[in-house]
Amino acid sequence: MTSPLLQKPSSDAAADLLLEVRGVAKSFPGVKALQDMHLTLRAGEVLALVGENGAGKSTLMKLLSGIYTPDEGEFFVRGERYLPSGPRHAQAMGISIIHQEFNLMPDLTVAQNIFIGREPRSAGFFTGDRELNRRAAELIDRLDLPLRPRQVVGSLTVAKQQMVEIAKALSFETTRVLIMDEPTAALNDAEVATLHQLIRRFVTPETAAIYISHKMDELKVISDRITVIRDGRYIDTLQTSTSTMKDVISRMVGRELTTDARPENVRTDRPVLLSVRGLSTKALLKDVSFDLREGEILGFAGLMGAGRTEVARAIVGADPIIGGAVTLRGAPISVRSPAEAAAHRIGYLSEDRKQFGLLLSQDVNANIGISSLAERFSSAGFVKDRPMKVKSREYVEKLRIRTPSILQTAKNLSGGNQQKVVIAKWLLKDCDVLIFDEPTRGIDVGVKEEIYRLLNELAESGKSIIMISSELPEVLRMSHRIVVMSEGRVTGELTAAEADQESVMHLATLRPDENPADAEELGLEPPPTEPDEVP
Amino acid sequence: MSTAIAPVDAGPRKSSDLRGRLEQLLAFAGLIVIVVFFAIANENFRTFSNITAILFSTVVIGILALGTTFVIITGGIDLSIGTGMTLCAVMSGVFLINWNLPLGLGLLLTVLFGGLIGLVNGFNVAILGLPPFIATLAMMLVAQGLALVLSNSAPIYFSVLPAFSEISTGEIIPKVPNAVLVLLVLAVLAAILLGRTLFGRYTFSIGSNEEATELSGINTRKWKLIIYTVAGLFTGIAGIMISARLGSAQPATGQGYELQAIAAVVIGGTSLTGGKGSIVGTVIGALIISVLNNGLRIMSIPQEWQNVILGLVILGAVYADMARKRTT
Amino acid sequence: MSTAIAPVDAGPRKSSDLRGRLEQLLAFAGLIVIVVFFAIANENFRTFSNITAILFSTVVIGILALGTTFVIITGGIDLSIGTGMTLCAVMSGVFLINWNLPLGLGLLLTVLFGGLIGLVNGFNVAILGLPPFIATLAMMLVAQGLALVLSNSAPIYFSVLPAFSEISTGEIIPKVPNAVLVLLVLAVLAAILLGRTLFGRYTFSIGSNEEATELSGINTRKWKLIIYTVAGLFTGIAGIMISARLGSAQPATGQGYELQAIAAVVIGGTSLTGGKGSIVGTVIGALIISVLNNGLRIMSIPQEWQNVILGLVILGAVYADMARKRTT
Amino acid sequence: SDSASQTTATPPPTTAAETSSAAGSSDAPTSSSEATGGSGGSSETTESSAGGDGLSPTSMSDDPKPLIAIVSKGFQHQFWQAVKSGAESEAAKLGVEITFEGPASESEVEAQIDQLTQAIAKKPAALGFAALDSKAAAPLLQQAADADIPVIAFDSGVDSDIPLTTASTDNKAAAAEAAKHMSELIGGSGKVALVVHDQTSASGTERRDGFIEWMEANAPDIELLEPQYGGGDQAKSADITKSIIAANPDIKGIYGSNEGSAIGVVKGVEESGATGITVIGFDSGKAQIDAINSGIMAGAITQNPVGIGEKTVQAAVAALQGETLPKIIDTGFYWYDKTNINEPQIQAVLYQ
Ligand SMILES: Nc1ncnc2c1ncn2[C@@H]1O[C@H](COP(=O)(O)OP(=O)(O)OP(=O)(O)O)[C@@H](O)[C@H]1O
Ligand SMILES: Nc1ncnc2c1ncn2[C@@H]1O[C@H](COP(=O)(O)OP(=O)(O)OP(=O)(O)O)[C@@H](O)[C@H]1O
Ligand SMILES: [Mg+2]
Ligand SMILES: [Mg+2]
Repeated sequence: MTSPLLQKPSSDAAADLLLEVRGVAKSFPGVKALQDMHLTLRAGEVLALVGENGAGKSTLMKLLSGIYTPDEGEFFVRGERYLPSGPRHAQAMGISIIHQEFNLMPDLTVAQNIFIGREPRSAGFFTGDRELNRRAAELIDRLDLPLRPRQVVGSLTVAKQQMVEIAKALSFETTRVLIMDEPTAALNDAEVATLHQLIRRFVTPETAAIYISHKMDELKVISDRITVIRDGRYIDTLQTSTSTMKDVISRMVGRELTTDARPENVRTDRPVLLSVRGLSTKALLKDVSFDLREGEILGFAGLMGAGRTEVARAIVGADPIIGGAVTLRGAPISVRSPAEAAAHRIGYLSEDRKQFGLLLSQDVNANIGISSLAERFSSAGFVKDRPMKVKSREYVEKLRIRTPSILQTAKNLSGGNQQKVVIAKWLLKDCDVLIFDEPTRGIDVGVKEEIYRLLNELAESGKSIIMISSELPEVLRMSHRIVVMSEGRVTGELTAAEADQESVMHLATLRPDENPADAEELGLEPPPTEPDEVP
Repeated sequence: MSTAIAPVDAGPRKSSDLRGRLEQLLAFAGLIVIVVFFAIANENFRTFSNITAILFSTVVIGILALGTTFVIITGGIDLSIGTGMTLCAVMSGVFLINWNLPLGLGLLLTVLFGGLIGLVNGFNVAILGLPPFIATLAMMLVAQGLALVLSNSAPIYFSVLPAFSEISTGEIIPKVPNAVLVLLVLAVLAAILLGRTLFGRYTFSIGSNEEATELSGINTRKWKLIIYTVAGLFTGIAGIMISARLGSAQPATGQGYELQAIAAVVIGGTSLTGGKGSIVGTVIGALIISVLNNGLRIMSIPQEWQNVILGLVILGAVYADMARKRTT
Repeated sequence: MSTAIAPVDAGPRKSSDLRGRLEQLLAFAGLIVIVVFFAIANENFRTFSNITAILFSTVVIGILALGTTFVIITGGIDLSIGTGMTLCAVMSGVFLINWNLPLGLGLLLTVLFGGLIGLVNGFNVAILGLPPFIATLAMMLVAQGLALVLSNSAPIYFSVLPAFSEISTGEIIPKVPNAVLVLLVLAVLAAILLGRTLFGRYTFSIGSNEEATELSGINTRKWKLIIYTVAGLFTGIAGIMISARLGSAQPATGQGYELQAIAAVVIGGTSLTGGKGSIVGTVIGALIISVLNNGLRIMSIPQEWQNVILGLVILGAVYADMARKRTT
Repeated sequence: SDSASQTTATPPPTTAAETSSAAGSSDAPTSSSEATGGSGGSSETTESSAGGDGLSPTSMSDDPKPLIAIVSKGFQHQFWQAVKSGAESEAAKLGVEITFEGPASESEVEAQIDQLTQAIAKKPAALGFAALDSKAAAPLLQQAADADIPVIAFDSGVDSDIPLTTASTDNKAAAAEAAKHMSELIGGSGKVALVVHDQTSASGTERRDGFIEWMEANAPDIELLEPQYGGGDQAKSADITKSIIAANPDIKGIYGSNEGSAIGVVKGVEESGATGITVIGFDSGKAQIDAINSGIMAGAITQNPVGIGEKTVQAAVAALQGETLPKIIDTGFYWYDKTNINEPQIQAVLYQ
């Protein structure tokens, strides 16, 4: 078929077209990541790019920045043919890309990361650190980000690292095209709003942005047009204003999706399985208490840095605690390591899949099996490979993990599929308490539903789940009860019936007035400077 | 491509298995090229007795390399294997000659002593959290000193115990020194350990991402302790093999063996950053080194040139292997 | 708000700088404890001449360690510095004695020759993509062989060139051998290079995340080439310093120096996995080793025990340093 | 550098005719005479005749030159290079081919065994061998004997009946000679230190023990410090020497047991700025000769490494001719100092 895009652009249209992708194809061993891909980006617009996990979105972005070279097809920038030789070339052409996987140097500071390769110099060879930090401070100030120039990036949370990436991309004066690959995967609603503001400020009649996301709600808010791809092929481009999300999703997954209703019944009749009392840590947590019942999904809501992750890590013994007690089925337990937690059948899925979740250099099979190897797939210390592989394949199918085989190296999977692998690992291990920290981060809508279904099934079968999520709709939809945290404390607990956006956000932004010192420690601005803008 | 869905599942699996095997076979390529070159260049090289001589000379380094493969796959390093081996050799002398223990018991204690060295390394690395380089460097120095102290700086001779030397130089299979069999058996054992057991799986996953492994509910400290201990057991066996070969425990040898063993492991394709490696590779790496040494000597290359050529050939072999992997 | 920006910005910076400096000062802790111990235990230790003797004995290892700090911060390793130094020493003999070049030119060529060794390492690592361990191990062997070949396996004496020895043993400052000054100057230079220049910044960046650095538009290959070359320049200087001290180029020494230099770097807190490290740390690491060696000898500890104690003290010092960092 | 030495079954040192005649100076191998029984008076004549005339160049011309594979205890160091050059020049003279190999240090017993294995695999006409540890080499020597390859031991004895002869010096006696001179030079009392190159190899232990034993027996007023080991590395030996001087400001004499140790001691004394310390070395080399000429070193013991190499090849060729060889060929050792260093017979055994 001849798409209008394939016609030679008229000179008028060429001025309008900032970026064009024509008939691009790219294969990896065993995978056709892209075939006959098309895309046009007009000046002054935000183009959303959506597709299921593994559809080829990130691959396209890597082609655009010259990290990969296309097997077929060509690119045009403002009507000129463009064959990127590398990131530097892309940048010179005015294209800035925030990749899905962070490209940060954890041992360098925020300022050093932002201006890497463009350091202000003195006497040619010496670094002008004063100037560097001044510029970084200026930029951070302008973008209103909760960062400090001299913070070491490796010590920042995922969300803040994402902000460093954003600051870096926006620090180029010459950027005409800003491409963001799932920039909000690690951000909560407030930060998403800030980012959208930044994007709106960035987009002028001369510039444009490509925005990749799995969060359907924000497409409506931020994009002008939506390009849908499926299985590496161009499917359609829709005007955001004239289409519904249903249209988008059905093109994405090629079928209609049904959504289950949110749970209504509070399971007060069930016995308490895990009880946490007065949990405190040196860094952040103060007197955190809550109960988790059998068969319950307990949501944890809060702003970034509220301490939800830290609660989870403390419970499984990944971080030391300085006070508090945890009881399991009424008996006090002392968990000093994740291995001990696993022995008590408590599992933790980390929010940071790259650092704490995946064995990147191992294959899918090894990643899915690692937690359950000892108790389910071994005898006398020997691994029973066959049943292990059968199970792996089963989960690959169930979660629709897009991979040529279970022996594919995890590193070569798309971001969303990596996340699915980590989830499969914990679904396979027979845990009584599962703590899922941002489980659907980077996962497409279709599979999200599948995961929700699996979580509900688990709960039905009597397992207890703690679900930490920065996506409020998800928390509201899935949880029987919701614990809300702010600055290391529990500020409230809501049942599914009581909870809505407003009530949760109110609790999440409640600030314990008596200790500004804590806020300082977290690198947050003191309370008065951050108005409660969300409700 | 689109022939059918049914074979798609079985097909790629089998073919990738086959490809994997082919790759392993091809990994021999560098080694085979070198062997063929020497075999053509010099008739004395291709005699049966010279082949066994090459294998024999691979034994000690090979055993050390086997054990340290596990450590390197975790992303660690073990510098103590060279002098640790020497200390174990001295201990075998202490057990068998000074204390006059029965052969079997003496051997067992020696191997366990090696395990103890490894355990201490493991404790320092896994429990105290010291960098493996420092922990094992310290052990290297300590073992070196203790070997001299415990032997009074003099070799301990096993002349009264001919059975001991038989472990290395005896020939259960005619014309093949037992040492070669020991290496073979240990290599098979190590391959099973690495490829088929939980121990092996956890070795890989610790090397791939220790924090993720820990958060997957695996007691990484415990396993690292075990991994270093296993490396120590191999050190103990190497100590026995070298003193059995020499008929004496030489308290001053050993330094430098660690580098050769690590080199064998790395030439064999195991990555020092962890997460990747194989026993077959390690054996090939060890063989490459000893074939080169042997061949260059047999060809009477002047000794000052031998190292130069050795270095260049190692570069070439590893580069060729990498280039091959890149193209497939 | 706007008025407050200046002090707010300056405030934390100063305090963190101060804390950083305090930390570095505390990193001396291990060293200071050791020094104080020996000073109390033995009065001969604390003489001025013994202090300069310690510094003097640190020079060669120290210079090698300085250069290799850069390589290690990138996550690499350089095993060729020991025999590379020897080869450079031989080359200084070839230039100054055999070819009879003027002193300045000879020295310059020697340093550049060291740079050439580093450049070849850098080429193998950065351009061919060989693992640094293999690339520099091969260079270690090649350099060892070439040193023998180029010197005809005999020392080259500098007796006819007393000015050459002055580089090391002369005393511009009375009672302080020039070698110590050379080390000092090089340490300051290296510290500036690492801390204040783009070169240093990219060294850290590559070690922290090479891919991300590359994606940030930095030519990591070029910089790695330069980094290994710089390490080679230090090797060349070390070659001059050792032959100036001995008054001859000894073609058979050098092996083992690389391990000592790397140990100094790692004891100084530089991580072998890259991204972290400091020149001050390296200097402290080198001093810890030579103070221990000197002190143990001064106290007439039997030599076989010296290594045992050396190993234990290194363990202790590094452990204490880590524990301190954990609590602060 | 590393150096010469000896093994467990040391043949008694002999005063071979050649030795005494070569060292015309009164300082020549004196101490060895007392230990000698008189085992090998005839040795010199036998072997020299064997070497000299046995092979006429014509007799060899059609065949490829016979190969004599020599495996020594070292390779890189000056002492072994001198042995090698002696062997090479003699081989050229006699029309044979040689290979010369040795491990990197004298502690690498296994590496030497590998080298010996490969030397035999080359099917040489004869084998020259200096054992780091004779017991370890025993099976290989048997293999050589079974293959009718004549074996000539050199530098130190091989504890076995297989070698036809041994060309060597007595390290212990040589070290005792050094001790005797040290005692004389410092007047029989005071502190003396030893910087030894190796604490396990035969050459290291014998040069240490020979020195200590003589002192204990003959110089009761001399206080010997704990020996320190510098691996023959000049820089390390220099650092050790400075530590010794710092710890013992009243030190009277220091003995360095091989070339590297001796030069290290010289450097250490120079760098520390101490005066009045008597330094005695071992082996030769330019730096030692310079140090003796300049007076920093009082004197040194040297063996005859070039001679060892020559005699080894001579003996091997003689064996190929089917001649009988004496059990021992003593290559002698010599005391040299400022007074006799320029005498031709001393110059003949020194290497630069
Ligand atoms: N380096 C690689 N080697 C092999 N396969 C790869 C590689 N990179 C990507 N792929 C494959 O290409 C396909 C497309 O991946 P891509 O990362 O572009 O997906 P995506 O649309 O960004 O998905 P997600 O939403 O999960 O991020 C996937 O099947 C992935 O496994
Ligand atoms: N500025 C900072 N520097 C270092 N560590 C920080 C900083 N801010 C937060 N942290 C760490 O982050 C954790 C607190 O945030 P945590 O991730 O637990 O919150 P969360 O509610 O899960 O938020 P998120 O949405 O970011 O996951 C603590 O471990 C804390 O030490
Ligand atoms: Mg993606
Ligand atoms: Mg979190």
